[in-house]
Parts: sequence; C-alpha cells; structure tokens
Amino acid sequence: MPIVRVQEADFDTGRELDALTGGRKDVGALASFTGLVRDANDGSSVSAMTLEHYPGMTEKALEEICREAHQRWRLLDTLVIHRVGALKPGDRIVLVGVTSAHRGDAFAACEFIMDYLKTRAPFWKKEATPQGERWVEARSSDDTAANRWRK
Amino acid sequence: MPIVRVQEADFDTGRELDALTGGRKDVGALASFTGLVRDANDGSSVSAMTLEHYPGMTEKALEEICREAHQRWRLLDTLVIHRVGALKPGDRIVLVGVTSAHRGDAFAACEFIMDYLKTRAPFWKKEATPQGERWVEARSSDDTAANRWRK
Amino acid sequence: MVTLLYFASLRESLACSREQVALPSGSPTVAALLEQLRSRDARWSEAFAPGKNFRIAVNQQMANATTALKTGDEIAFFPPVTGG
Amino acid sequence: MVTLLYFASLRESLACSREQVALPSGSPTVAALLEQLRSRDARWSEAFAPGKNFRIAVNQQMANATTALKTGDEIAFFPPVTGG
Repeated sequence: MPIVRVQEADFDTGRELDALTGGRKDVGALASFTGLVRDANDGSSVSAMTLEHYPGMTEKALEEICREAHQRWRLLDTLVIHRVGALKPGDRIVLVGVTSAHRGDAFAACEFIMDYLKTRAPFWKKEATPQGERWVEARSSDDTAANRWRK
Repeated sequence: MPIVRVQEADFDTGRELDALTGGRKDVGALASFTGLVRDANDGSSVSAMTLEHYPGMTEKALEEICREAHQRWRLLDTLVIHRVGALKPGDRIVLVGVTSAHRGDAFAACEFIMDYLKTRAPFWKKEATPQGERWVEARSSDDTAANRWRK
Repeated sequence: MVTLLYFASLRESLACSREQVALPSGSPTVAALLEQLRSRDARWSEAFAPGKNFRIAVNQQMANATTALKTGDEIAFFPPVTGG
Repeated sequence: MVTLLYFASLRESLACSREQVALPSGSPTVAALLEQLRSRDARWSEAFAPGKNFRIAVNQQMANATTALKTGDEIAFFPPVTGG
C-alpha cells in the first residue's frame, strides 16, 4: 500500500522504516533511500535551500508513482515522505521505503520511485549561494534515469 | 570507508543510518537495504532460523566486497551489519548502507554489496519448519544477480 | 473562468502565483490559452515562447498544448521539476 | 600440518567441524588433499565426490582444487553460502 506524506517537519528514518516492517513476518526485503541537502552543487557552495511544491498535485503525483511501482513489481508497502520549505545542508529532503518478499523487487521499485519523483513530482529547489539565490536546473541525467523504466 | 560488523545482537536501523550521514554535509544520497526473516520459504512455514558463519573470513569477505564497491563507484561510506545465531520470523538479518553525493552510485553499490554478500560471504541459514530443520539451498537467482556485475 | 497557477522561477519572472481568466472562445485548448497569455506583453510572450522548457498540468495531471480545457479547470505552469 | 574446517551441512554430514591433518607429500594442492579425504571412507568420498557442489577457502580466501597448500594453512570446506 502506498503511504505518501509532504511536510515541513523532519522525519525519523528509523521509526518510519520500522513502521513499514513492524509486526509483519512476510517482509524479506526493505530497500530505502534518503536524499539530503549537500553543501555544494554545480560548483558553488550552498548555504540554504528552499523547497517549493504544488500542494494537492504533489501528493497525487507521488501516489500515482507508488501505484505504478506496485503494478510493475511484487511489493508489500511503499512509503514516500518529502519535505518542503526551508532546509539547510545536511538536512533530510526525502525518504522512500519499499518492502517486498525479495530484494530484487524492493531495490528496483525504490530506484524507480526516486527516478520518477525526480522527473514527475512537482517540487522545485532554490539554493542560496555566495552569488545569490538560484533555482536548481533540472538535470538531463534525471530524464535519462527515468527513461530507463519505459516499457 | 567500509564499516563491517558481524554480531548476534539486533541493530537499530535508524541509529546506524543516522551515524552514516550524521554531521556530514557532502552526502546527497543514502541507499540502504534491510533483510528480514520471513515466516515462509520454499513452500514451508518457517518458525525459526539459525545463522552460521565462518568467523574471521566473514569479516574479511564483507570488507573486500565493500572495498570493491568503493573502487567501482564514487562512494563516501559503506556499512554492513550481519547478524548470526538464533533468529525468528520478523527479525532483521542484515543492514547495508551506502552514502554518496548522487543517488545512482548509492543505489548501484548497495545492490552490488547485497548481491555479492549473497554469493561470497560465508553465512549459512538453517530453517526450522514443520517437517524439521533444513539448510537453506543456495538460489541460482542469486548467482544470476551477482553475475550481472561482472565487468 | 479557469484558475491559472504559476510555480518556482515562472512564478517569479511573471510576478504572479495565481489568477482567474476567461477561457478562449470556441473549443479551447492549452495552446489557445497560451496564445492569449503570450499576447499580454513581452514578459509573458517570452516566458511562454515556443521552445521554452516549461511544464503544464491541467487539474493536477500532466498535460500538453493539445489538452482541451473547460470552465472551472485549474491549469498550472511550471519549470521542469527538481525535487528529491 | 594444516587445519581443516567444515561448515553448515558439510560439518553435519561429516560430523566434524575442525581437525588437523598432515599435508599430502610432494607439491601439495587442494586437489591432493581432497583425494586424501575421499580415501577415508564412503561418507567422506561421497561428501567430496566430483560434481558435488561445495566451496573451498584457503586462509580465508576463496580457492579451488588447483590452489597450492603449505604447512600451517587453514583450509575450509562449505556448501554455497546463503546469508543476507
């Protein structure tokens, strides 16, 4: 089942992942990914970041990505938590967790969700650098990563 | 840097992953995998599991797998914790964590470490089933998974 | 009327996050709406110039220039996304 | 002398986890050691029969039948691994 949350608050990785597996005895594999704010990007130091999103569409897009993952692989649960608002280097941005009986499905679905989130979920990053604020440009490598999953 | 631990005790996933990223501001991506004991395998219910290993060689094999991952991808840290001894369904068996600036490297290395661990690290599982105890047979799908990474 | 939303760099360069406009007449599409927006002034025509890399959502689903519009729709314009 | 270790199902079927044996004479290899073990009795010859799926480590590194042996080596025999 997909669980999707968009929030300003930080999250507790251990508690979230434990909740995905806790009490279940049919989970053999839990793959997870955490994205964090780096203090450097595209050759500039980064002192702060602001994450804008499209309330309403964001949640729909994330749920749709998770549902597509459930259709493609044999999964038990999927979790996406994505933060918005003001963040600083070292802060967590996103957590994706996927449980399955077997690791191949869990790994593939976790990476798929991240690749699709990067290209289809309406979030935008603005970085504060010594040269001023700047919107992060979309990377063609993210499109390439997402296109790998085309059937 | 590779961190490898083989232990009977359970581990705290959140604390271990937080320690991998904590205080660093150059980590953009943390990929992790947790393997757990399932209550069913190969058509039988499983009530308990015992994990045997080869003390000394186990740690060397895991460190070598991590070092190979560091050679293949641009990584910051790698972590492997593997439990041995008596386990029951729902228990954690293994945690692999990989940090990198970018997610592609972290995902690939995390899956690589699991695939190599499954085929090269000297652990053996014995399951208790209603028909008695049995040693888990190696899966050809694990060899196939590991062979994907051959250069 | 339809609701238009602008996000991120597009919101900033147009100095507008949300507005209500009348639909183009006939069988309106996103393309007709874009034509109407471009006709406002240089800033708007540049933001939505052909070849500019922006995304369109209609009622919170990804859409494109040929997507049909009807009264009450929520149409969003934004740059390529950069979350995660 | 060399130390031999047996793990998992092999340890159980041979009823032995660890022993010390003399090296085969000449330029000893794992193959010569295996020949010596097979000559013990039916249980040992079956456990290490050609085509049996077992693994060999010498001094905690994966090895094979052609690996050379010397006094003091630790040689381990075990089934394919199943951790994770």
